[in-house]
Amino acid sequence: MSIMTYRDAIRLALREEMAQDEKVFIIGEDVGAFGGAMAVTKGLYEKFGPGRLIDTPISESAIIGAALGAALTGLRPVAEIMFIDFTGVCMDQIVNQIAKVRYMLAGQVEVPLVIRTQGGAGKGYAAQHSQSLEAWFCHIPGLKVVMPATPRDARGLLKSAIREPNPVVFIEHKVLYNEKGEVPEKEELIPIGKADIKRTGKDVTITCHSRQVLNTLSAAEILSKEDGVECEVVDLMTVSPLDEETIFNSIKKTKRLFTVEEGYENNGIGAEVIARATTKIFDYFDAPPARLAFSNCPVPFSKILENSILPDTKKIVEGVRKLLS
Amino acid sequence: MSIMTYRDAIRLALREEMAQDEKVFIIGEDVGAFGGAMAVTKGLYEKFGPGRLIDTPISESAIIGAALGAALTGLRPVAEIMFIDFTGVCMDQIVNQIAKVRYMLAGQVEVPLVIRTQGGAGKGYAAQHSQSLEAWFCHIPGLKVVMPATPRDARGLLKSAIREPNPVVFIEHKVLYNEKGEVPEKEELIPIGKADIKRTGKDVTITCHSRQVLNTLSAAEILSKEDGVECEVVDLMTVSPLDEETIFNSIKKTKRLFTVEEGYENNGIGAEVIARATTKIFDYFDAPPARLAFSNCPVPFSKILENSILPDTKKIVEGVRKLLS
Amino acid sequence: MKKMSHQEAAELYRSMLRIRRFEETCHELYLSGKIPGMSPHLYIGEEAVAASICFFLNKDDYIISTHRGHGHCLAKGARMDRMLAEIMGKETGYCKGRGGSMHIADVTTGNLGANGIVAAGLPIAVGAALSAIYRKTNQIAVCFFGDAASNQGTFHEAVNMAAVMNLPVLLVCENNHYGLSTPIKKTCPTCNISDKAHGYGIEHTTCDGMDTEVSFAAAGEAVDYVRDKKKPYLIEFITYRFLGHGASDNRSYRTREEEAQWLKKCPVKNFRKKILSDYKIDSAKIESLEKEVEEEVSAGLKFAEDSPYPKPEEVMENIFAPAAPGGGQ
Amino acid sequence: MKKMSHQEAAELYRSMLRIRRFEETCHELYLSGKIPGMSPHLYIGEEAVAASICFFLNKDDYIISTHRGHGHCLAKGARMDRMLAEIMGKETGYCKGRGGSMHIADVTTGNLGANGIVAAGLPIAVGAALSAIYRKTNQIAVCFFGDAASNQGTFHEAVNMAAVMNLPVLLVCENNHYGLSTPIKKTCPTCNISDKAHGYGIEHTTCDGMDTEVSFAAAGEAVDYVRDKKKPYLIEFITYRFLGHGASDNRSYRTREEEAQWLKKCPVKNFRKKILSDYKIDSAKIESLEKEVEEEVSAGLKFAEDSPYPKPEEVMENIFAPAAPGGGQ
Ligand SMILES: Cc1ncc(C[n+]2csc(CCOP(=O)(O)OP(=O)(O)O)c2C)c(N)n1
Ligand SMILES: Cc1ncc(C[n+]2csc(CCOP(=O)(O)OP(=O)(O)O)c2C)c(N)n1
Ligand SMILES: [Mg+2]
Ligand SMILES: [Mg+2]
Repeated sequence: MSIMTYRDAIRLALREEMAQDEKVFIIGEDVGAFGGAMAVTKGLYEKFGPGRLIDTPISESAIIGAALGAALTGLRPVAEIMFIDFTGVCMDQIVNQIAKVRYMLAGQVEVPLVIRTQGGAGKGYAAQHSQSLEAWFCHIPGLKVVMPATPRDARGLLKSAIREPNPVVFIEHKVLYNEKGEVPEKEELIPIGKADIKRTGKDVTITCHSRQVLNTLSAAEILSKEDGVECEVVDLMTVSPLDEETIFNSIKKTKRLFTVEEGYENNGIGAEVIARATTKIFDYFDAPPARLAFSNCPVPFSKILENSILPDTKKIVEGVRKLLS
Repeated sequence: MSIMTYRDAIRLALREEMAQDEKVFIIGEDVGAFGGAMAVTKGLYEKFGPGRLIDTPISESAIIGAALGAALTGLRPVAEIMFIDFTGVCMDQIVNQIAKVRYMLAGQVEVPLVIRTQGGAGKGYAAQHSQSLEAWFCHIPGLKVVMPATPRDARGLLKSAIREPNPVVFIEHKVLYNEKGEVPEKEELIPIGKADIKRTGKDVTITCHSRQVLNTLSAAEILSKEDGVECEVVDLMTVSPLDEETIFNSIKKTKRLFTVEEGYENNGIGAEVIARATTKIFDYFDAPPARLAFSNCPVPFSKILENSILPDTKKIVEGVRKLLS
Repeated sequence: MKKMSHQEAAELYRSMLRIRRFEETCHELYLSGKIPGMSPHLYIGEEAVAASICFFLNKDDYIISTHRGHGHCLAKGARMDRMLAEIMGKETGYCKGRGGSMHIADVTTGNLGANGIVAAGLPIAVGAALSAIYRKTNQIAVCFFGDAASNQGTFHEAVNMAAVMNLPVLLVCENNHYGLSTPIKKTCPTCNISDKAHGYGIEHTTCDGMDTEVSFAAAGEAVDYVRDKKKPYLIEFITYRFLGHGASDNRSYRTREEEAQWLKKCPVKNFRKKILSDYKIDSAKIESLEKEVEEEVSAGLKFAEDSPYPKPEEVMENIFAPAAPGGGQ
Repeated sequence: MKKMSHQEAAELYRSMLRIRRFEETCHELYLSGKIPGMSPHLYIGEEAVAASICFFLNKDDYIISTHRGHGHCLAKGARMDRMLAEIMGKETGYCKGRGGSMHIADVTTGNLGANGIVAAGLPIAVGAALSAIYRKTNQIAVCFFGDAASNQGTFHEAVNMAAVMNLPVLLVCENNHYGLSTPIKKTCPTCNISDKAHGYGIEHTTCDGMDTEVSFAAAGEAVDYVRDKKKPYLIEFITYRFLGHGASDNRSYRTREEEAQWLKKCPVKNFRKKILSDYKIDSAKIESLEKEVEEEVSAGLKFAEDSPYPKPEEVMENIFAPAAPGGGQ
């Protein structure tokens, strides 16, 4: 094991996959010598050169479309969209082209393509640079949506994403880049489509993903110490397709469900998890499910406002207490 | 009352509002002399002229952006996007600009703007012309999303939408345009944000919207006749913000919830309705909620395939029977 | 100017005739209710474009097509029978009935897909061209698009990217003067799509798409340029769609006189005359070629009509490719 | 060429200096941790552009700004105090702390908003221009955008629409040679943004944005053209941002020598010299003007620092306007 940041772990996955498969390349804005707006690709240009780190104009539709064209013709592009908020300018390419082309052509093609982007609030970046739009992509058949919380998961999941024969929207979290954690020395592939139980517990199941996994783990610690409540923390890791089995097994055990996410509440990940669980394993529930999400409000700039509606450890603790009361 | 088609009722609303407020104008592709790809604006050009029916290039981002610029400066644009599927090329303008500008400017501006578009499957239009993407817009704070099922509702809701000081995504259904129904002679405004109980019943609440209201009503008829089951059909009409009060009151009475929609199942309207109801009025439920939606699959071209995964009367009847069994 | 041999002229005529007869067949099928869904967008009148361009392409060159895509698909080498089956929603179609007219493609002949979203194919073609460079092949990518598609932002981004990256992509604008009902003069300030190439600093030309010899020569030069120089090139064909945008379009936005003028320029009829006169191909040869095309149509029709519909229980197949450890491609 | 009066020269200098001093203040505030969130994108080096353009605008003319928007906001007439309060996330800011640097705007002086999405403002400006025509006013709309923004599809759609509809919109390109780290030569084939105007058939010019007199004259002509002809016009200013894209940008993508060359062209310093020499404004007058600006800065700072933060319980306000029967606007 070595200790490294989330950023470094992502870079490690990119470096490993680029080294082992020359069909893998990176395309996006400022990803080359500059190393990316989030400094994720830093150093890769020196190693792999401009042919495999392709700087583009500010043309997100062309970036995504070009990645699709390359994927259809034998390559394995990793396209970077600087902020998930910017997918608004290239949604058509993602959802009407990439997500559907294999189906529309009845399997004549494969689309091995990763869109790396980052989302999340908490840094005072205001309404157009702080969103968590994963629910949009989960709504669309044909896309897999992966959101790691730890350096180890980020590296293992990104490697799997790059090897997938299907399009993966890989969403990083801007607040996590400097978070450190253990990453195995040897190669590790973490499967897409599987959730990970980050803490076991018998009293309540908490589903979460990305940065909120960290908050949930802190909350679980507090609840254990202060309330004697044992939370089972299910890190969804892949938010689409959901790992129903792991989620359901946990709920069957704890009989309670609390969902946490950083996206807007309406039609979010929590809504889907709750709908699946209540429609399919209703009888296991001993209490109403509850959810915590970003309020249905654009992300305000001022920190005091942003924090007031952003899920955090305290709000999770309170929410779980209320659920259990 | 006069009998008219859904198409004519929408046109009536446009004509009435354009006549009573000269700030109202229409902008979009082929909306002028041609009368729109769905023939909705037919005849308006002759009455109001090219200044108020503005034909544009195939530039959806510019259409929506221009509508926003006009709304910010005192006009009340009604922008037409030919198919809801095409919002992929102008999502940024809708969700990052229109939906957020009032909030970002802390109320310095109002955005009285309607985006008229149409969605829905059932006509063999395949994967890029058959989607029901309302959930995308419901996910974004700052937008109201309205989806009428009948000519009367279409006219009354569109009139309210045009008078709203806020952006409204008004989604018509391509299969409904030729459906006929009664429309009052005199002006009627139907409030945005209110659901409508289209049939009362005591055994199960069915929430639905747009074309699926018609299928649900047929199913309710069959269930009443053949099973003696009385469904309460709640036409959501406004899918965001949801009319929780009406939905919850119905569930409190029937103790059962079945949701129907034509959008993809994941993170759809049903997910949100179920999540709200189970988190907030769990104890009223006598049976697990159930949902029926378009499967998580791109819309296939061949009718036999499309029909196999498109909600219809038969599937609603079966679903409700299963829920009640 | 690139000259045609007799052999080439006959081949080109066959390619154009195949498109014409295929489209006429679709039109009849649609009117008689045998094609479900949206009216197919027919290519009648524009045959010289696809036929000329594809004439110069290798099998492994890529094309990206549009909502008006039957002509491109055929010219690049697809079979009529499987295309008709697709358009009728049958399991034997190229897309097993999942795609239909608007998403028809035979990937084995290098067609990466038609598209229901105007201009969406352009960046995909740019990516295929990038891929050719990356993989060090000699392939080029061709993207067909309409005059009105050039007003979409995606067009701009794609052409600009191709230009700055020096990618071997041939941008083929089918300027038929209309985007649905809207005449080009209402949407393009200069009415000349290739003017737009100027800002990207790429080579471009505009040619008469109704004159088959002119189209052929221009297409040949364009393809050579892209392959040799490994640079983008924009070629605009001035053409006309003889029918409506779709079958229900009554063409209220243009006059019958205007149409009559263009019908006189029918590329199929005129080129037939030409090959009889200038290329001295004897009429027996032409007639036998025409008979072959007729036979292809009727065999295709029979194949499509006899084919089964897809099985509903297989509807969810091919959303995702099965993941193979180590990657699937 | 439009000539400046002494009075105008002094006014223009004040406008530029206000921007310079405001931005320097922001830079310090950010480095000392007093501005939360993303580093503001500063306008230092580009002052002549906003100052020249806005000089010729009426209060009721519209501007649409960018992520690098402080200069536009100030030049159009906003107050420093409320701007600083906004950037510090205070309730007294123009956007009550909801917007911050990237969404700053004072609507009362005609600023319809900065924007965090590159090129997103262009169609909005087109709509404001359309509205002016619709309402039969004499207003024009001005859209500022960067060199790199011209690679975004939205730019293309907006300019084309303005051109075909003949709308009074002035497209002001701030060509500072970079989009974040990427030099214009990697993203724009001709390196000249105004070349792109050609395809839209609109008038355009490129001018030296570091030379204040040149900028002033070009801006005046451009504004007059748009107002008189009711047509779009693209004006490109060749300029340079003296600092990084944001504060954390170490400018590894350009040399210190390149920067030194441009620093010599500092519009504020050079124009100060010019008004002393050519316009014979006496130095006492300039110094008093400079003192006024300093006072505006310090008063603004004090105002902003003393202002309260927003109240969390009001966070959900202003998502929607309250609906009034009969419509609200
Ligand atoms: C983004 C988008 N906007 C609108 C449409 C609807 N539409 C389909 S074809 C068409 C006209 C296209 O015109 P052109 O590009 O000139 O091609 P043509 O039909 O003339 O061959 C329109 C408006 C669409 N499919 N996609
Ligand atoms: C659609 C979109 N893509 C990318 C970004 C990230 N971004 C913000 S500013 C910028 C550079 C813009 O360059 P330019 O338009 O030349 O303006 P400048 O910063 O030089 O003033 C980039 C890439 C964004 N905000 N929006
Ligand atoms: Mg056309
Ligand atoms: Mg720049």
